[in-house]
Amino acid sequence: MRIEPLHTAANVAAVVAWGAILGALYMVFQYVPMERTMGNVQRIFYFHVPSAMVSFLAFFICFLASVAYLITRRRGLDIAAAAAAEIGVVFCSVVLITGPIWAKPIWGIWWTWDARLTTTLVLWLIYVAYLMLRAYLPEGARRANLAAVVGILGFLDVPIVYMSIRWWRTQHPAPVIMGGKGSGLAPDMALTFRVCMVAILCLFVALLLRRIVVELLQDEVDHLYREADVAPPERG
Amino acid sequence: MVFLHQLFTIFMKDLRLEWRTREAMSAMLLFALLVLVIFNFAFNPDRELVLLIGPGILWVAFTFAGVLGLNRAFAAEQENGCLAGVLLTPMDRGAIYLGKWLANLLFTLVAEAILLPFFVLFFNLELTHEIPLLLLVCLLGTIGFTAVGTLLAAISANTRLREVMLPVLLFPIIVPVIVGAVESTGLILNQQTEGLAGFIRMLALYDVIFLVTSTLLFDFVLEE
Amino acid sequence: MSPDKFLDFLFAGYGAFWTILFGYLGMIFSRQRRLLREVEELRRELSQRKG
Amino acid sequence: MSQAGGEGAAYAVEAHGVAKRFGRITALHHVDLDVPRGGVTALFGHNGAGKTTFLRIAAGLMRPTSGSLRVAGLDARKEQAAIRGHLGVVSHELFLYGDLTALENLRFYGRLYRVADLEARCAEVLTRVDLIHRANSRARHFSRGMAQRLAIARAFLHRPDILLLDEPYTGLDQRAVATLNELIEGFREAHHTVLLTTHDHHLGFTMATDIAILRRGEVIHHTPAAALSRTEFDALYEASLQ
Repeated sequence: MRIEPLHTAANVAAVVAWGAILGALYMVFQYVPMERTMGNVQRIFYFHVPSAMVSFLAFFICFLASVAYLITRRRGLDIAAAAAAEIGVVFCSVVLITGPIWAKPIWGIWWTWDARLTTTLVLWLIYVAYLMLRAYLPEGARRANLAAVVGILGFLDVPIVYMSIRWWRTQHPAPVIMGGKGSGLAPDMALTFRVCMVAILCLFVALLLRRIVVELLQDEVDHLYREADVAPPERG
Repeated sequence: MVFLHQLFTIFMKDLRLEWRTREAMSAMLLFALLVLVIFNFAFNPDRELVLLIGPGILWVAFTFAGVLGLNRAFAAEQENGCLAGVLLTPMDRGAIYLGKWLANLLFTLVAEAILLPFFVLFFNLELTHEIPLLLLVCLLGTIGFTAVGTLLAAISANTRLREVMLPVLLFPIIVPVIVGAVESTGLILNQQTEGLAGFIRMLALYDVIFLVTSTLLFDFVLEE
Repeated sequence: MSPDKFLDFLFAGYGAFWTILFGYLGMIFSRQRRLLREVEELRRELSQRKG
Repeated sequence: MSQAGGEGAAYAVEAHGVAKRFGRITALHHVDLDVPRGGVTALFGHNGAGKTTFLRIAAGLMRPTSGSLRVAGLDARKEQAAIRGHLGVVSHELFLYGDLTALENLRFYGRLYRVADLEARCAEVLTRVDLIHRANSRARHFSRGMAQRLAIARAFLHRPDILLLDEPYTGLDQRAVATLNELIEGFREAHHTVLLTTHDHHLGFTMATDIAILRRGEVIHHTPAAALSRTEFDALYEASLQ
């Protein structure tokens, strides 16, 4: 795969993403009125929920790339899976940190072990383990195979985790949570939400492309070290 | 027939190795026993508390012991490159997975069978007609976590720090098994039947899904 | 609690978002800079050897 | 399985454009090599030339990224299981379970290879490598040389007709060398095939009927050994190191 076109694409995506994010910030802090019951803190919602959706999308891409990798054995798909998982973990971290910050003033608690929260946490743990596995394996086709297997297994686990926690929760009644998601969002709020969704999506695409470019650069460097017959320096 | 013969050959080899060294078994038993003892000190539970936290303690002991056993399972295969030796023979990859899984399952079940009386004894439980159901839950839960565990042990055996890597990979993925097993055990100990069937069905479903997926994915773990 | 009191939480939330994002961006770009430098050095060395 | 499947083919191993790469990392560039049946082919090359990678691909432990490979006349992509019965492999890894006895190790592998007369064959093989008196000791308690002889016994237990040897002489003691030489000699007499890799050009040259030199993942010379004098060979070998 050539780096140059991807490099350009990553730059273009970055510009678009910054524009979209600025627009989204304007919408969130200027355009949209304050929500009546939750107050200003509700504005977290506009970045929190799209981050959650994008992290889930990232893990889904990791799953698809892993399956495709095992069929075709192309290094490009291995890179895509790794990059998607990493960025998925970044957005998932955002979700797990902004979530409690939003929840505390509204629900009075930082955290509750309900199905959605618990599944998000388990998802984060699975993909952190995935990244750790990659870090501890020597690079090459072997690592790609093993990581792909975990990428597939981890994703298949998600619906089962969600189901099991839901059953579990019906046994232990959780604190009553008021309408978490944007049920019956006012039109200007819905518009703001949609703008934020697009902005976070652009950010995701930009990060994904950048991460792929860096991984390709790493391959190039490894290749050049072999060409030059020099041992690469030890990296922490 | 050939497949079953291969599977059985792998299974018997693992049994023989374990019988020789008794490494996995002694580590599992001692560790799980320690978990039971330490938790007893940590909570100093009375009768009611035991019914509440007992199931969790039991499954922490089982799964942590299981991880020790799983880590051993591929240590012997790594020594002298034995796994490559097995791969040189005209055998089905699936038979390797199922043979090793059955061996792990047996070791873990034996360890659990020894631990269960200690659990009842230490926490002064009175069990009679609940026992068959409890054994069913132990069987289903253990099938679930050893099925994924065998596959992940084969993966983590390739890494440095494999002793750390296996639990890090395994525990998030077996959350449904732990939830299902702990809840079912709790319901059984409290002599409640409501909701029990749902959890047992969930455990069984998990077992089927992950046995099938792991068998299919195992090929890719071995291949270079 | 008055809605204004929630402003702390609002800023904390967006603060967390930007910290994570910039932390991650910092990580990738420092790696990219290092790799680009290595590529350049190695290419120069290889061409010197040939020439 | 079709043991007879490959009897007719003129070459034991036919590799055309076999390559192993992943992204920008190339382990094996492009190998064309026909290993004639009934000979001893020695594959030379310095470390990193791709000898071991090629042997692992031929043994079916690694799958090639591209190219076509036939072993014992069978297509390596489709008939891997049938090929495995034809191959015996000795490498620096011993493939032995330390806590099984010599006999149990052989029985285990024999069952997987589906050796018909297993007990008799194990005894016969153990006698040939002179370990019958230690049949019931654990492999862990063997000296390095004895373990290597057991590994050699394991490799020809199932009566393979192609022997793949990866640096077989490194670290062998005198008796293990003798055992290995007998095995190779036996293969030659039975018109079976031996493919071995080595960087010991002295030893390799004396026993080979065919010589191939691998450099940077490509075969740069492949000739019958008789066509080369010792000095010509040495010159070629030196050149390949450049």
